[in-house]
Amino acid sequence: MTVDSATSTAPRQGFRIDFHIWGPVVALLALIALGAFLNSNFLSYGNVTNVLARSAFIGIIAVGMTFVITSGGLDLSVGSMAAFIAGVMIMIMNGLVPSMGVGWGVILVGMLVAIVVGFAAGLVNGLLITQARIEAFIVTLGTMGIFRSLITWLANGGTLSLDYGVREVYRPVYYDGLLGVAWPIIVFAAVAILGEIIMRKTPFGRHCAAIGSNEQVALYSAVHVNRVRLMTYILLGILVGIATIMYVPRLGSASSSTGVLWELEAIAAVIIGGTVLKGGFGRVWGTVVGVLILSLIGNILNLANLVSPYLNGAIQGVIIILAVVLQRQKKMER
Amino acid sequence: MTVDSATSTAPRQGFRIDFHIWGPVVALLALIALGAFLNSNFLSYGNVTNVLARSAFIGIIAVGMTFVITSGGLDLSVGSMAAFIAGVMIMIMNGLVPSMGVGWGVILVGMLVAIVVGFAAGLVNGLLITQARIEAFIVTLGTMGIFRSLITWLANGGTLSLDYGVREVYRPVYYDGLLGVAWPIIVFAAVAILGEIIMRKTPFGRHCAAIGSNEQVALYSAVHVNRVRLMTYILLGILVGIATIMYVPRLGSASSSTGVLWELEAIAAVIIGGTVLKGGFGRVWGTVVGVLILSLIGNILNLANLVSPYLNGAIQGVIIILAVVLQRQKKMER
Amino acid sequence: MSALPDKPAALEVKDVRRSFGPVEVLHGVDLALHSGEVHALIGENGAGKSTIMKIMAGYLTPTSGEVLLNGKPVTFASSEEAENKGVILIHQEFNLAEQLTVEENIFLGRELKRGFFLDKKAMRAEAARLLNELETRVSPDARVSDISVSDKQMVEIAKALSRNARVLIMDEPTAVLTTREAEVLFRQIERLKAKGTAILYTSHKLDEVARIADRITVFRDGSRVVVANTGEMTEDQMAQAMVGRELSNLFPPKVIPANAETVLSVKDFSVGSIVTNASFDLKRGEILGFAGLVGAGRTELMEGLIGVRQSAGQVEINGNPVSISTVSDARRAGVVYLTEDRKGRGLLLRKSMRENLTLLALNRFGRLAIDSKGEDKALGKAISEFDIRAPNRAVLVGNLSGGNQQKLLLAKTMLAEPEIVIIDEPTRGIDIGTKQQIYNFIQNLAASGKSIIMISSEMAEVIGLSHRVVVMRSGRVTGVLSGDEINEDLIVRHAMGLEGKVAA
Amino acid sequence: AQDTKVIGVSIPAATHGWAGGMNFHAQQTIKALEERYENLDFVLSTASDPGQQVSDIEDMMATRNIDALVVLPFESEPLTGPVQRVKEAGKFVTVVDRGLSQENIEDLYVAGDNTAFGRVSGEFFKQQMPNGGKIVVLRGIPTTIDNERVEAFQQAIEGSGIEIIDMEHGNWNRDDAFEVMQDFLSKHAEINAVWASDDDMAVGVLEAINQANRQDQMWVLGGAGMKEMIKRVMDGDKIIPADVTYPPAMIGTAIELTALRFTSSMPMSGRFIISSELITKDNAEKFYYPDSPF
Ligand SMILES: Nc1ncnc2c1ncn2[C@@H]1O[C@H](COP(=O)(O)OP(=O)(O)OP(=O)(O)O)[C@@H](O)[C@H]1O
Ligand SMILES: Nc1ncnc2c1ncn2[C@@H]1O[C@H](COP(=O)(O)OP(=O)(O)OP(=O)(O)O)[C@@H](O)[C@H]1O
Ligand SMILES: [Mg+2]
Ligand SMILES: [Mg+2]
Repeated sequence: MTVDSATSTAPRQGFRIDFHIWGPVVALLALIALGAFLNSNFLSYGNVTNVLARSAFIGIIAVGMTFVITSGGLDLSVGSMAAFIAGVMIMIMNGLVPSMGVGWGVILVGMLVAIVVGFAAGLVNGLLITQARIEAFIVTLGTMGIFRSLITWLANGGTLSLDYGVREVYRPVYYDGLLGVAWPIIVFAAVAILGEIIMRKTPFGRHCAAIGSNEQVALYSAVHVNRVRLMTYILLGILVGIATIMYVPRLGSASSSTGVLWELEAIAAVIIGGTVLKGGFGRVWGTVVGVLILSLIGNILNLANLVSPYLNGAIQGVIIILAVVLQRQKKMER
Repeated sequence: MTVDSATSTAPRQGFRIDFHIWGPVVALLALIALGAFLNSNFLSYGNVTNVLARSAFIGIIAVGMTFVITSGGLDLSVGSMAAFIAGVMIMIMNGLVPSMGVGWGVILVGMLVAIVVGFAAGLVNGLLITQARIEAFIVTLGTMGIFRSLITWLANGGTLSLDYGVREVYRPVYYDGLLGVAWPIIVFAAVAILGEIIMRKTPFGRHCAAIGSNEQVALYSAVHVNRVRLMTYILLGILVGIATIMYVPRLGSASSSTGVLWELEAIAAVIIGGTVLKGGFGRVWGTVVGVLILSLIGNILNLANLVSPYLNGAIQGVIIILAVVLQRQKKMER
Repeated sequence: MSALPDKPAALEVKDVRRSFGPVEVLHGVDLALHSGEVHALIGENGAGKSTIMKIMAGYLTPTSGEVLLNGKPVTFASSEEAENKGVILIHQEFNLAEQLTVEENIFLGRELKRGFFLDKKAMRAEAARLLNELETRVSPDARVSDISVSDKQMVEIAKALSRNARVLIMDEPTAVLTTREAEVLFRQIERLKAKGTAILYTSHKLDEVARIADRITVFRDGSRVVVANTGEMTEDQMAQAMVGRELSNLFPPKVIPANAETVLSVKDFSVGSIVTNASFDLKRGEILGFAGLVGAGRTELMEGLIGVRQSAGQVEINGNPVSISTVSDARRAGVVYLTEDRKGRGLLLRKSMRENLTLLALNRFGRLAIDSKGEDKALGKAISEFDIRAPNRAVLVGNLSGGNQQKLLLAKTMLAEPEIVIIDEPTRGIDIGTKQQIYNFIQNLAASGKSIIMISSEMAEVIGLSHRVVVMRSGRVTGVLSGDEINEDLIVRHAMGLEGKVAA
Repeated sequence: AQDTKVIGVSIPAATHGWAGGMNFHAQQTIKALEERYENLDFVLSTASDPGQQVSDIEDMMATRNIDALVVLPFESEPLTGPVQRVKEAGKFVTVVDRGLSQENIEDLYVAGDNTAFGRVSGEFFKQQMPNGGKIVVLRGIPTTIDNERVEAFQQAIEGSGIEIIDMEHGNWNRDDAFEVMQDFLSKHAEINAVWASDDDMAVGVLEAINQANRQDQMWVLGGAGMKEMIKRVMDGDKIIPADVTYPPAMIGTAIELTALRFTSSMPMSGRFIISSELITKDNAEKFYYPDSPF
């Protein structure tokens, strides 16, 4: 697969639309058109806000995942990690209420905890992968089980709920916004823009792509392969923490079913966006488009009336495949 | 990742145990020792039969997955595919009972159906990957949703059950055996041995590794890249069919929860066994060891009383990581 | 020989054009190969040699024009079809699956079978026989990723020989071979020629061409400029036809610095089990050649020095002990290394020239954000300074011609502005015109006070350029030559270990 | 001493709220009983799919020498055979909640009543909306249980003029329910009530309604008796007028009854069906256990 696409990106080939680049965008536009056609409320402020805000969690995580995948890695643990972080955050905030009282103080501590725990979780993944040199798939499959178990255990099998008072103070972080734009959307946009800049404009982004392309070449070119790789996992961990900060005020709870399959969704978004699964090439804006495509599919399925809701998954599957058909790899030039 | 491991297999380096090769075996032996230590019944005929027989489903699938991964592919759809095949098989067998009566005739038709549907499902995956040239991750993520949806729809959200009479006739296929060895074990062993032979002794196996190692080189060396790749998916589909043939008599039913996460388990087994996730190198015997390791972890967790069953997943995760630590990639010899 | 038989050419192309995107790189070329002849194709880097060879062997289709096999027009749908008709190409770039063994690579796509199964015994025996014939000692069971560059080339050759060619096309087969290995190859070529095989062959080593070719075709900028029988052209004339100007004095005059201080001092340096107790000094403004047979451990020594291999020993730079454990430590200490393995360790083939050029020296283009304007400027400078010929700036490096990749690699290394440059095989695959430019460049670099270590398997290069020469054998330094001692005889004697005993 | 009896307990893992509560009660009961009776040992295993549950039961038989099995089948069909084999081996079998697909295998059957759950819910809707109205329904994970509940619900509201204008799976999950409800609210200008059919889903549904500021336009009926919901019923919250029980504690009852078989001379057998009850403001106190995790 890597071979074919190599010959295909010869630029300035004429005025045809380069589907390899614009495929995801075309797919997204098609979905939007479909949604608008199926339901007149689709483009309403309310629905657009809903879709964008709920994309934020996966979106923030997927931006981090883009870096991990670009540098040739993978992280299956993010969904469980989010659940675990949410659990720890809620427990600590609840624990602090008696001493600190209800207010932003507690919430800020909670946010800090989320980021620190995310950092630590990413560090653990990253160290196991770079220092113990275990295949990323296995490490993160393992930590996925571990985080999931820990949250189940912390919640005693049930649900951890945030203290009611704190919740009321914290709620606006999900539901309110600035100038009519909800906070999760703002944060997602900020993360995405920053991610895009880091990927394209900084040595770090360049190094990620170099490592994913050819680790040896990177090594011989004075790239700190292990350090950069470790940093991608830490970055992802921190972003999972940020995603969790936006998630907790939404329902104010965490349980063993929080974040299930987020990892798959995040990875799918990254790849739909055009990042190469085997590493070497990544684009954050593509990931954002991928996330929106996935969210829209769910939204459209809910807005439209299908023969049977049992078939939602099938339609979802078909659309995912179709979305990528557009940017499929060209046949090798001969 | 591939780079490091490449330099490490310099052959005949002395008399040290080469953990890169024997790591999984050592991990398996350690688990067996642990099991025997925890419970005296662990090595009993009954328990050994149970563990081996229940490994058979994932095992048979994982053997096929080894070929797919070795040639640089991936298949996330196998779990859903198994559920779908089981559903179709049961519906057809139930449908035939009125006309054909209860007996081996119906069951043989059912088996044939399983293999044909498996073949077709693999063909669909393979064609989308090789002909439409869509990333394997996306294709099989899509078909995973599609198969899962279809079984849910076929079962009307509930469970499809095999006709009671047929079930009674069919049951021995899982529960009986030959000379005290249960049929699933025999079939698994046969598939594994055949797989190992195909991987090591036939051009097909070699071509898989070549394609996974460098597609262009394979193409230039007159390897029919697309055909071989397509065949790996078809082979996997057929093996999923065979696994389903062994699975249906065990539970006699299929539902939307059948085969959930089998794909992850199969892929994990393949990688624990030492096959390289990015392709180029695969070993079937390693996969068998990987499958046994995963089954044993579950079995051992049932042997002992843990602090909390909520922590099962954590222990599982730790053991999976530990099992692979042994064969971790050496640092480049410098 | 020059009286060509009436028999149609074994393989011929007529008026072939080929474009990549909007750029045409072959402008209607003709070329005929006859059975039993060795035909050399020469030309500058990027002249289109590899492209025409790929077209002849079915790897690329011509945009227009025809290919004739034994006088009959053919269109090869794939390289496999060409191969089935006896047309085999040995690629300029390695075409081996790294994770597979030597034997697996040799027989890839053509496995010998017994019934359904692989006949491993027969394949191993045959592989061993082929390698033996090529006097290559690598084991058929070795993984390709573990063997040296020149061994890989021999494996490629063995792979081609196993295919029973009627037309054998070789794209710079000797670029990574030493003289001795090249001799082995030439003997094989003679043998095949006697059997009636038609051989097309490129090389930038013109002495080789003069020696073994029967006829010569010269390409310039995608067109054929000369066809001649070998006797009709001198090496100088060949060079002139290629480059379009006269080439005098390949090597610039040596300017040996007097009483320069030592900038690098290496003592008792060992790398793994490959290099043992190597010691040498490098002076400011000096070009220090490293000679030795393949496998002498020169590459490993340098890789140890720059921290990509584990090493032990003392290294002093400007009199201060340094400890270098990563490439960026080395860069910070002013030492950079240009690898001999362009494809595996040098360049990202699927990235553009710009990203490749600045990767090593990225810290010079802004810590926080990359200054892409600066990068573009640097690329412009590199393109003109190193005469890199690319269809456009955005081309993927993997699509550059081999020689131009090498130039880019050189530019990349120099961009780090090192005080000490270690160059491993600097002119591998580079045309004679550019070689001269590179030699001048190296000489100027030294003259400006930088210090250079040059590993080369081309004796002429070592002799013509080096101020002093370190000779290695089996991981040990066997001699350091200077002045008049720098001659082929002494170097070879040290490299073979004949002189070492005396010196010790 | 007396010889020790081993009771195996096999239940689905805590993958959603109700199952979590059930896991909690199972562990609590086991802890209490182990303290109370020296000669009783328990083996608890939780499964994440039917296949694993069968494996767990096989393991209990092969390696733990259980004398009795308490099983809450993940699904009825696949567990029927394996549980039957346990019975045939002469063990005491208690089946909880989900009946096996063949009768008379188990010695003891303790269960909720999914049909009643749907019916009670439906009847409440009928009573609340005598003149009919438009409702949306959130369904659970596609399973037989969910089918039984929804069918009973639909039967109960038949002919009442209540129209189900939309129905979608929220998978007994708060997040999924939240998103589905958000979309229902975008799609339908008029919704008079929501059958969330589960208290976890009700949590998500309520958030979505709050966000859309349509609290005054509809009310929500959950189910299963989560303490937070019961509290709101008790407090007379308009939007949560009632709840319907489906107590996860039934597993505890089942384990205790099974234990009695070995600790007393009582002949234990029979069927205990714990019907679903409607919780309203009037009787909510009775169902409120603030210490339970669910
Ligand atoms: N796939 C491709 N896409 C775009 N340009 C290409 C491609 N392959 C070759 N070219 C261009 O065609 C020209 C001729 O390249 P070719 O490899 O034939 O040169 P060459 O004569 O073999 O040079 P060298 O001596 O350096 O190997 C070069 O400018 C090269 O960049
Ligand atoms: N990755 C590796 N693993 C094991 N052995 C290696 C590896 N790379 C090189 N070697 C061995 O180390 C020795 C020296 O290698 P190398 O051929 O690079 O030496 P050199 O003097 O640089 O020769 P050259 O002229 O080919 O550059 C050889 O015996 C070679 O086979
Ligand atoms: Mg070339
Ligand atoms: Mg070398």
